[in-house]
Amino acid sequence: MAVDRRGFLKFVAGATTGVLATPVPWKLLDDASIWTQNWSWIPRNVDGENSYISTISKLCPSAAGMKIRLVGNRPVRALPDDNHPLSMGGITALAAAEVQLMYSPSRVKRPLKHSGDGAYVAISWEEAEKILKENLRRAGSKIAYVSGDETGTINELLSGMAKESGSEDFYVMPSEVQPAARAFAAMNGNGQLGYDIENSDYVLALGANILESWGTVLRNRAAFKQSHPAAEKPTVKYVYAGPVQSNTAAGADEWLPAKSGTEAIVALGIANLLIKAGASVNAPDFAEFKALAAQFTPQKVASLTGVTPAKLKAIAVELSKAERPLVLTGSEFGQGTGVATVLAGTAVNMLLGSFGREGGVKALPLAPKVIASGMDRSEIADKDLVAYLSRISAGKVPAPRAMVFYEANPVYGLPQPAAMAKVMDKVPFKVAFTSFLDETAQACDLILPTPLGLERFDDVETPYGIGQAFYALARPVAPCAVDGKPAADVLLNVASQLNMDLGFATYEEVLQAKAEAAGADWDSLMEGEFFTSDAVAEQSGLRLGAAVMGKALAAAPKAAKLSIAPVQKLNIGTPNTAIPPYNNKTIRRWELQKNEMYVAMNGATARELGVVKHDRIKLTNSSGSIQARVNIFEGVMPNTIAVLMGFGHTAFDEFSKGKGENVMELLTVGYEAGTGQSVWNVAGVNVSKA
Amino acid sequence: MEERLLHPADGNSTSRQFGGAAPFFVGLVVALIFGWWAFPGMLFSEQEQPINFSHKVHIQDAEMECSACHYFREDGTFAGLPTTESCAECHSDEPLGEDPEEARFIKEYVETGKEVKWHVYQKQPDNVFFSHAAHSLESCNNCHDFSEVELCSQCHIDVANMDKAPTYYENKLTTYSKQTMKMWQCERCHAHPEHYGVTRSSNACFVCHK
Amino acid sequence: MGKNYSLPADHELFPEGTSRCSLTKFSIWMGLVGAVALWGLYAAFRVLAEGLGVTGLDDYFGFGLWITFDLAVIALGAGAFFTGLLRYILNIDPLKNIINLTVIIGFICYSGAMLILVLDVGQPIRAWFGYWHANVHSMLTEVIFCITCYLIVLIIEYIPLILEQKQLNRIPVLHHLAHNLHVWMPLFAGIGAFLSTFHQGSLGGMYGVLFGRPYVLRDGFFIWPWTFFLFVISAVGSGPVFTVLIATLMEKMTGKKLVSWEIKSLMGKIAGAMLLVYLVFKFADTYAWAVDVLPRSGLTFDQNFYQTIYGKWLLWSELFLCGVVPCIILLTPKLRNTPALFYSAALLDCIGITINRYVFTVQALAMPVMPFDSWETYAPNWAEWGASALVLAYGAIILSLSYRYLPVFPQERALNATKSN
Amino acid sequence: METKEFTIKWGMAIDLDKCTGCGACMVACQAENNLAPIADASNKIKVMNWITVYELSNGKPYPEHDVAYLPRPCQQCGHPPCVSVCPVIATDKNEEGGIVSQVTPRCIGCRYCMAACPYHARYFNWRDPVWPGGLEKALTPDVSVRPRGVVEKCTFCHHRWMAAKDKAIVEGRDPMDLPEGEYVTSCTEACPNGAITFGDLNNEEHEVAKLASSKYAHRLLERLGADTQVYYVSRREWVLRQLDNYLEDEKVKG
Repeated sequence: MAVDRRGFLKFVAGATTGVLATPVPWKLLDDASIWTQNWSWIPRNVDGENSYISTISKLCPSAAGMKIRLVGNRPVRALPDDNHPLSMGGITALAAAEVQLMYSPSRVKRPLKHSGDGAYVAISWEEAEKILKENLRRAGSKIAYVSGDETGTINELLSGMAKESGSEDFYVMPSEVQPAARAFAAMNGNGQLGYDIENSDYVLALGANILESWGTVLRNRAAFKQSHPAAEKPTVKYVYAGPVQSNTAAGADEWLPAKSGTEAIVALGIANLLIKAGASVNAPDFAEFKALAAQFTPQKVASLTGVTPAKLKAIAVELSKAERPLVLTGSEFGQGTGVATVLAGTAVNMLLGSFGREGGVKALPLAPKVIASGMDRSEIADKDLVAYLSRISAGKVPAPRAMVFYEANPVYGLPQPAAMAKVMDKVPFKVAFTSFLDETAQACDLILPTPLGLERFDDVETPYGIGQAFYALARPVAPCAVDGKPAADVLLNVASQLNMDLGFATYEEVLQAKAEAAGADWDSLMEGEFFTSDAVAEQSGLRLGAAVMGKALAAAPKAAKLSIAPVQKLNIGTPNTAIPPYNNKTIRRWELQKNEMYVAMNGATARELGVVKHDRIKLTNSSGSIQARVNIFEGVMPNTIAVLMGFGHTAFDEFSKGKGENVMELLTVGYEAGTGQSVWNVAGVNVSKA
Repeated sequence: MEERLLHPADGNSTSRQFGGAAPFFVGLVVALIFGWWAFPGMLFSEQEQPINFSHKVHIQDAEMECSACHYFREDGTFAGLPTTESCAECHSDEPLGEDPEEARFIKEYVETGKEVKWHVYQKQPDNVFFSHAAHSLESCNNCHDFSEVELCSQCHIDVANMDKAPTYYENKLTTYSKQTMKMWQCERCHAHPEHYGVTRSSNACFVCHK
Repeated sequence: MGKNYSLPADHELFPEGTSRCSLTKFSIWMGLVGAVALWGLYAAFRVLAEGLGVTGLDDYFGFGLWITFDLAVIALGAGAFFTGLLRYILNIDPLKNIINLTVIIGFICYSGAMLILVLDVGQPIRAWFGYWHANVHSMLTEVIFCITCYLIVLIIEYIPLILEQKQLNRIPVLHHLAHNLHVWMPLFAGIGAFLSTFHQGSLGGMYGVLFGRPYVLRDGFFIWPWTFFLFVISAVGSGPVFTVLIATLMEKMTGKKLVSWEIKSLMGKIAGAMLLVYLVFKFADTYAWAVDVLPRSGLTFDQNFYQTIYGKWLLWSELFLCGVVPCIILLTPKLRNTPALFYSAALLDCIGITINRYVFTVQALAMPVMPFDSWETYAPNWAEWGASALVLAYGAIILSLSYRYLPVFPQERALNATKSN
Repeated sequence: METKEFTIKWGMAIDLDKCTGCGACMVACQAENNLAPIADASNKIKVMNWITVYELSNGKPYPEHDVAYLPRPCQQCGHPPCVSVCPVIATDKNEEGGIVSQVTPRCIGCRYCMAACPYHARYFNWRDPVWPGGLEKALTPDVSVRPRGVVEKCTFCHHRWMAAKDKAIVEGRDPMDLPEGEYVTSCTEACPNGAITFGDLNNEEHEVAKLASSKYAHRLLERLGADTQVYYVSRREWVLRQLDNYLEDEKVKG
């Protein structure tokens, strides 16, 4: 039957009318809109039973205690743990992102071999262990180990392996720990300095970034929280001295502007005033100390540090009036400070009668080592990685044949990283045990993925800054998201094949022994409990270390006309984590724009330099140079440029790679007179428009 | 075209014959048949459960309570469907009955530890928060006189006496089950003023959405 | 029938007694416009496929070029409803000579605005929620309903014009349909005027109700929000001259006289009168805003302006250069009847209204209300320009086709015949 | 202006003298509420963060300079500017507790609510969210994942309230009489400085209610009349003064 055009049009009209009287258009309209809430490329909610596992962070330098929430068997959140002494109901911006870091795009997914042409080749664990074993054997005693862990027993294992092969070269990445340990050793002390912040009634933080990155931050913050009831007058005064009105300064009740690296001088200035007011210490070298302190008159302190005499006097008076004052010393950016800084701060504490007193400084006992051939904490603290690498660089010692990096990223995280990278080039075989493809891993021949702290057994022993002896286990909350193996297991296996006798077959046994040595109960540790002890280490013949301080300060570098003040913020990550995916939203607007970082200076300094906000500048000194834009922030001391740490990664993923530049390029290593400790907390800089 | 040229007269007469309203009504009928009869079949795909689960066997023969598998967890969440692990508490090594489906379940799921991808007839979209705890007998029976089965069947298919799991219809466009309740169905109770005072639930958006 | 090769190939479709350019020339023009439209379609495609992240909009500027564009064309398209009102309801007969054009422009403006809105909502597939799940308290709901209804009215008004196309009009059914629709036109004009008044008003109301935004908040006087009336009157104060400008542009492009000067002048006079009314209210409004709304919010007048981009020059231009000046010109017969001045005034009038819609949309959002917040700036990107250009191209296409094939201008024959004689 | 009243009024008091701007709340919020990370997050006005920390300055030069950080969640206005403007009732304030709801599957993405909100608490999904490298495995089941083209905002972790109520029901307790602390938001919980206090503003026993009546407690842009449920506490006058717009001769209230 033929249908003409008119008939067809009528048919269409009928069909249209008919369709409108069916569910077709209406159902499709509705379903299409439902489809938009259910797009296949948008992830779905995956339900399951909730459970919580208490553990401790191995990624966050604060050693945050935390509860991991699992849905089914999936970890989804790192939550604060009210009952944990290293959380006390809070979490850091870094630890809060820890579960998400399990799935970070920059995780090393499987063992990798760096082939000759620079490409990564995936290899099996079997092959990886074989390569490792052969190279360690070949290197013999010409081997160095570098660890990025401050609190774990893994350091005994690593140092034990070094010693077993005849090498003394085991190092931990530099932090506040080494100068503090060396200072206490210089005082003839026994144990680790601990700070009872929560029981103090006046807290003076000299450089120590206590509300952001210094020590066991969450515990510090919990003390701050307790002493600062909302909408009420604080019960404890917090004073922060440093060159930048940092996060700690924002929380502190008073910000005392003081130039970078002058913490010891401020402390001695206070000591001088306290001694004048009648304070003394029963120590063999008190007279020497008194003479030293007397040199630091308020006027001299003012000229060296920028702290006005009136302010200094006021602080000294407040300290002496307080019942349980506490002085904390450190570096605003958590590293590079000298032994003298800690000595001077401890001396002030002793003058205030705060040593060994509640709310003061304590000597915390450390558990004895369990791997006989390994090094204990004080031995480790004596090992200065930066000094070692500098000696290699200067040709004073030969480069090792092999280097083992355990969760350490010296290529990014050390001062003058370019020089450090050159040292690396001289080492024929380098292996990195790492969770993330960081700068150091990129420079290594073999890259071995380690499970994160959330995916393995590990331990934390008395982190620096805490006020009581502490031991806890990190426990796996989920299977490793990648094809990783715990470094300790791999190394124990390799060690046994190399006929090293470390005394243990598995790492769990090591941890059990350590727990026992610490006096902790293994079973309760395995349930997420933790061990704390208020025991203190007995002291005898404690000195002030006046001679050490005297030498160090006599030769202290003069502050440059224009200096750098590195600023550390935990939300931007560490050299090991880089910027976690969720954290780059927490970077402030005028800290980073696209890939350009901003540095901050006050208006007067900017005028003097002839720059305005957003200007592109080049910061140069003898170590290196970086480019940045100018931000004006009045919370920076005159002639000081505040530079945020944590930028300028050349490895990792799109969340951190290529963003800004690394301030470490500008930090020049010097050596503290008297102790030889490497320091880099004073850096001059020249600014030019770029 | 060719035909029209060959038989122009016929063509015209046909047109005249069918002229007027006829093509319109043909179109109308075709559309109605398509829209009411063919379209629903095209929109939904039919799927069977991966394992034929007989509620009848479990309830009548094994005398199990519904809450043996569908229970509340301590934190107030509803467990929904049991995991393979909990099924394996009874169905482990040897089949308990004759049904080949049970043997297959043990072989394919219990032995491998795999979870069964059950089709959930009333599966609500992600944006819906449904509290099983709030829709309890205590709450509803303040006024109603529901048995447990009656209450559950307000929303769920009454599978208690079924030997064969019903066919699951999936909307090809939305990927939701045909039985997924629409908002107006929830509102039969939620928008009912008499419910407010007794249940303290309202028809507020966030009572049900997440 | 013998072919006259001097005539364009499609000459049989032309309106009775008119001449048009060659089909080739017309095709080249359409090709040019089509190219612009293609660019716009590409932008539209990207926006629909990837989301509004393609545009220069952000969380501070949720509204930008597109909303400004929509508001501006809807205001300028107001010539349609207002001329219709005057012609059919108030029986100002001479306006019949331009009414067709106003209807086409109105149709283009409203349908174009709808097109932009489809892109501008994040979930176009859910756009029908606006009708089905309507929130009666929202000014935007009023806008959605009125625009939709009014667009339907405009389509109904446009249809008879299409049906009057020479070939179509030969079909008896269509001829009768067109005729009957014409008879009913006053009714549609009335409905259109009613709907259009409401949504022009509700567009203004959309801003005036934003009590979190002191820059646009207009409360505390007579009726809240009084921007409702400002937007209605400003639209009728500019729509008529916009129509005239389009007509003149078409005259320039076609080289023909399409609308007599008397009609243009009449439209100008009407717009001028409405503009005067508007300005009285606008000055009162600005004053009340500065001395009442702002201090109540703890803000000073100066705090509402920022650098050049959101500087006071915008306000002064809107009020004086593009308000008072055109108003004087349009209302002074001598000045009005000087074509150069008249067209300048018309243009300034339209620019003034566009500035008004722009600052209400963009500057309102740029102004930081939280004291510690900062001024942000907004610049549309290629995707927004592209989509806007698409609407302009679409308008040009509709207008070109309408002009070529439909009897849009009743005076065209007479005016051009006189000219050739 | 008319304000809807509820028996329970969830509210927050944020002590600006305790906040140091560390960002833990922002990270905890994203992880809790399934926000997607973004590689370049430097364009702060195009980056989604239900809680944003603003930096406040007293505007004085060194050494008189002072700084404060202000975390800004949705203020859960009693008289929300955003609700009445929504053409499709995607946002509403109609539930007990007074949390302003946002139902993203209803949202058509017109962004009128964003224009209405002076706090910039509302965010638009400019593109489809992406979780690279398997990051979607760490999504919670509590909050539905939003596609592009819709507006979203802080919900005071409303799902946590629902969970707390369910727990109470199953334990045979009254779900509308939760003990203080049983329901808190993710940011409140995370804050290591205890700067955020969360609870029922209508319950005088709750800490937040006490703080809200402190002379040091002010609300953001109070004079606009949005009647917010978030209070800011500071003992510093300059900080309080920046919580609202004041003419030169006006004094800070309180």
